[in-house]
Amino acid sequence: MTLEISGLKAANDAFTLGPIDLTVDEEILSVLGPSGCGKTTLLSLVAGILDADAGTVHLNGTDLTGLPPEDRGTAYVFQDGALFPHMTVRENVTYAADSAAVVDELTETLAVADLMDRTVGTLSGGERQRVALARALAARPDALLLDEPLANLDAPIKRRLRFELRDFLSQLDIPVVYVTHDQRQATTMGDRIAVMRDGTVRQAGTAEEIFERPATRFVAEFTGSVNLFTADVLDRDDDGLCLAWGDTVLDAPAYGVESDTVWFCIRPEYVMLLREDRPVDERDNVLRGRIRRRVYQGDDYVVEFQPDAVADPIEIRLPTPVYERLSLDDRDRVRVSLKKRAIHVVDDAGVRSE
Amino acid sequence: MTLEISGLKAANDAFTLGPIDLTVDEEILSVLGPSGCGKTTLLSLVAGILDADAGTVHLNGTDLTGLPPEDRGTAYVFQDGALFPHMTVRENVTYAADSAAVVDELTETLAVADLMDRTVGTLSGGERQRVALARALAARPDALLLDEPLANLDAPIKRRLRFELRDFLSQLDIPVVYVTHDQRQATTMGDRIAVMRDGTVRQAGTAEEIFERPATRFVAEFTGSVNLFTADVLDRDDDGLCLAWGDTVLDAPAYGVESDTVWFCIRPEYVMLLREDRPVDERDNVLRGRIRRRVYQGDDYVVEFQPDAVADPIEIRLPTPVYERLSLDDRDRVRVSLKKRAIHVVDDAGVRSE
Amino acid sequence: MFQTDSTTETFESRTDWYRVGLTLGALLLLYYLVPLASLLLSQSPGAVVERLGDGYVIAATRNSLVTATASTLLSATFGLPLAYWLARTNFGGKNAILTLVLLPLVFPPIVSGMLLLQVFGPAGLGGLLSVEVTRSLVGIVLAQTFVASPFFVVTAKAAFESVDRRLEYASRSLGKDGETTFRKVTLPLAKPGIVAGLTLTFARAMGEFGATLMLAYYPRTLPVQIWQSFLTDGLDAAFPVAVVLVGVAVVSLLVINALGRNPWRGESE
Amino acid sequence: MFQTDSTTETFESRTDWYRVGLTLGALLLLYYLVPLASLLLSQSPGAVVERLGDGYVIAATRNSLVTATASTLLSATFGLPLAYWLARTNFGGKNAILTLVLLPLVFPPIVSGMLLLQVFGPAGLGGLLSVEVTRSLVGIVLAQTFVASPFFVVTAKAAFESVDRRLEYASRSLGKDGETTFRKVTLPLAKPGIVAGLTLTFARAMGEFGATLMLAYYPRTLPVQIWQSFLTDGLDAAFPVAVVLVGVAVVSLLVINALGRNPWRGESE
Repeated sequence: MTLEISGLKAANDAFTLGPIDLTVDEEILSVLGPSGCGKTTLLSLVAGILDADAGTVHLNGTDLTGLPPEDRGTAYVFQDGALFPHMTVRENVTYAADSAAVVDELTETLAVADLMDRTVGTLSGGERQRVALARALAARPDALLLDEPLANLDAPIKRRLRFELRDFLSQLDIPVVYVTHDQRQATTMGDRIAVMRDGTVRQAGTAEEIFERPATRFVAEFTGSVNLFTADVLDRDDDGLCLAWGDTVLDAPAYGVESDTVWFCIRPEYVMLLREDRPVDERDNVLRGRIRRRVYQGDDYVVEFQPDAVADPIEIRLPTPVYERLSLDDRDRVRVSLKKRAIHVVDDAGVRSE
Repeated sequence: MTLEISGLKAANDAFTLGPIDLTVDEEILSVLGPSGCGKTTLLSLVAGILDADAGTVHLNGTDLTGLPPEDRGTAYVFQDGALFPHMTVRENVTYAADSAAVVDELTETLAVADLMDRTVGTLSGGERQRVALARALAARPDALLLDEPLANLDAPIKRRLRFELRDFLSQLDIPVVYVTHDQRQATTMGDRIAVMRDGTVRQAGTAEEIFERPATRFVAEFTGSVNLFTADVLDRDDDGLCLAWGDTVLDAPAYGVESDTVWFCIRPEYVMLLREDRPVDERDNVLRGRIRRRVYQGDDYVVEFQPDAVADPIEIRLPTPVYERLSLDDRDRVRVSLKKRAIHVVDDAGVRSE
Repeated sequence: MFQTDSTTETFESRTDWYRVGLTLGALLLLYYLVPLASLLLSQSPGAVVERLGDGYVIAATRNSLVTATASTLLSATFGLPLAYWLARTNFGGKNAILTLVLLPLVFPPIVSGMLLLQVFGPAGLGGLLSVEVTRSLVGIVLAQTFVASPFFVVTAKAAFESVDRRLEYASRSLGKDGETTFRKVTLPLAKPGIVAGLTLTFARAMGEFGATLMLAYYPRTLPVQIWQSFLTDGLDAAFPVAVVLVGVAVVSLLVINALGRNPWRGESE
Repeated sequence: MFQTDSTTETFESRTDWYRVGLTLGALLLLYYLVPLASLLLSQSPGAVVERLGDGYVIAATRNSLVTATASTLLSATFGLPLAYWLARTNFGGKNAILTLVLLPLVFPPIVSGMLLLQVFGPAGLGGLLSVEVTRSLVGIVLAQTFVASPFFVVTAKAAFESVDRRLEYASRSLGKDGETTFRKVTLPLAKPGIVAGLTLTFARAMGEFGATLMLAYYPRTLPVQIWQSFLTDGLDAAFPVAVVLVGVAVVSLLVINALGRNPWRGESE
């Protein structure tokens, strides 16, 4: 089964979406983007809740254009579940089911069998989402659309459900579109990720591709590559670029970059803080500088490093045990390595498109 | 200046808060808890928006009980800023200011000087929050109450503002109460953290205390200690406990534990995956087992490890570069070390209180 | 920041302001309350009960109940689709149509009656179709429907608007068509507001006087009978009939309250 | 999941259902529209203008404008604090008080007039205080205020409820007392709804007939004059007066629309 979105466009006074082209096979596609980027509008267009101005949506070869929502076979799970408040859990789940066996199987799998006679108001956030999912799947949809299903849940439940949901959804043999603004959820849930901004898809690919080789500055920033700098190209060969950054020179991997000024980024967890005793290999882009700020975040430390040679500070993330082992609180002068293969240069197309 | 909350209680049909005792000096206290735990109710009681049933709030020695909100000197910053929509930014900020100089200084510091003639509707989420903060401080409050000020912002802005806000708030010489459900924000912003659940404070202390030595199972789970297990005490001496966990035996630090069965936890970033070539020191609680699941989260990997000797799986968090260096995808049998000092045993009081 | 003096001052002025406001509000409530109380107190129950059995009171009550029920059913039948459409459409001319619905609400009923008389009376459609409108229950129903049905449309529209649209979308994305969704999701959820709208409409129809007076003075409904009794025998004769009418109004409001969802009361409750 | 046949079938049935609903709604709209159109079409503008200059029309218009303005101002003065209190209180007896406010709305105006006559007439407070209520503008104002002021209270209450309470809390936590907060935050934000409430109240007061008829037949207001003209000279004499009255109703609704915030219209817009 395949969901094919081609040239999809919609506009109202305030906002223009598209054109959007996406193909979702029997997999989970995460759609990641900030609030107002058009994620929910995209789902609504696919589900037939909104009408597109142009473009088509095909599901298993059938053109859905003009079909009302009930004839599309696309089940939509809303952020808070949108359970019918005047029905019990059982009535919600059986609402669209064609056989009792399906209901029994789904409620068993999603662990909501014990809740069947409860009213909707008494459910917790996590239970609500599982019931909503059971209800959606009871209609035997040909595609499943999920709109931030975990957004309103508390951290521990969110963490647990994220993994459970991933296992469950990846067993379904239908296209699943999972919309979220949360980088972690997008990565955990999605076989592939599409990053949206201002109504268009800026990059689509596997999580690794997007996080390690963001196509645009926006994608880099939104996926947590907070160290994003501009530098001049001194020299280029097949093997890589030589960048002049402030008063220092960096080796970076070669990309199809032609301009003389480039943007490059490095994720904060890839910046290496070098131990005092470790010999320095200057080819590893070693910078000297001082620590400007250390912030404990519970599971890790964020260290702001000010290189001597450059005005821009670099953010470094260290897991708590690593930080403790480094005893950074005893010193403020450190050396840092920006390994060549950890540096990503945003190519010209990515810069122009913004 | 000091904000003292003593024995504060309030109840309505659905919810009981308190008794709560907290003292906030010229510092930032983060109040961390899941939705519905009473965080916002607590702020409302301090601000005089709600009336307490019992207990007192003192600010600089003045008893605030019975005073209307306008006479308390406690400025309240709401989640979305609650800016007056019929006023410009300038009118909002000068609304309660007693001098133009204060307004100029604050708008300069908070970088909203350029927005002064804009209407509220045109502001972005981050601008809105800075204006709300400027407006609150223009009233020269004796205490500042912030209710999830960053909750509605997108990830990159949230990350940036978190550090900026921290620097700004810690310069104020007044008590600041910062309410959030987000573990990271609580840790970054707060000099101290109070963890709430079901209307009461379950633990208060520095971030390190709370994250590394959670007092209850709830605090452990809510702050991300997802590896939470029960074990039997085999032996105890001054130096530590010897725990029987499944078919294995663990060394754990000594606490004031008297029961024969205990709960212990270890944060996923403290679990050490051992390299193949590393010699095994059995005193480091080494477990053998296999990897059940590997999930890429963008900035790190979550690995689910199934020890041979125990039924409970253990969650391990590895920064992406570490994960890559370990080449876990080539093998599924690994050894793991739960270092003694990384294990935290929840004492009896913490278990009984839940 | 606090000086005891200024704090006290603030308290004082706040108290003054509160007191004036509460006094004004209480006076208005008193103004609503006193006439009602006077009705209940001035009538000896015996006298009321005695009159209740009179043939003309029974006839008027029957006429009122029959016509008000018919008007309410007509309002529901024609008003429900209109209310739903108004609640859900984004059509540009919506405001013009809503104004048209509100017109009979702010229209003087007597003018409404005149207009209806012209359109449906002997000189208009009634004459054309040979239906006697001016001296029949049909005329009363026409007058009541014109005056009372906007209450239903406005209230039902608010009830439909309070139904989360996403519940309808959810139902349809589960494969249920618009009609099923309306019957099984929208209507049950809007029911309290719709019942309240029916109650208001019924009460308004029961009390309709101005338009009925113009269009169909006879057969007499309760308000017309009150007027007639007042003209012939004065206030004392009119009061027992009024008690019946007031009883209906109060029962209507009690039903609305019992349903716990008064559409006039806003979402915050 | 899709078979072409069943899809078509669903479409057909949906279309039927839509068509029936839209037809019913359109008929109701037509029922509101036709009388209004007939008024505008049946009168030759010349005849209307000619009558407009007559002394009794001018007198009635003046009486109506003076009394309706006075009633609206009274409703605002007494109703504003009540509306605010109702919007903000959690007082347990709130529902009872709200029912009391709604009572005059569903009350037949003719009964209201009777009750007011008893309380304020020669046999009641009027006689006691030697104020002539039954043949004076005072009586008209009393009748109009009783009937029309609930519109103001209900609408202003909805307007106050639409003002985010957190904005008031924010203002007070900035050190501004309740009165300042009300003047600078609540009132400006509620203004559109309050103006709409004033408009509705004014329109209702202009059109008041039943209660005025009972309490103060003279000096005549426009609705009473319409009735009088109808009784003496028939429909044709009453129509020009009606045109004046309808003009006021339409202008009122236009003002509401221009303010863009019709309290009857719900939050979704």
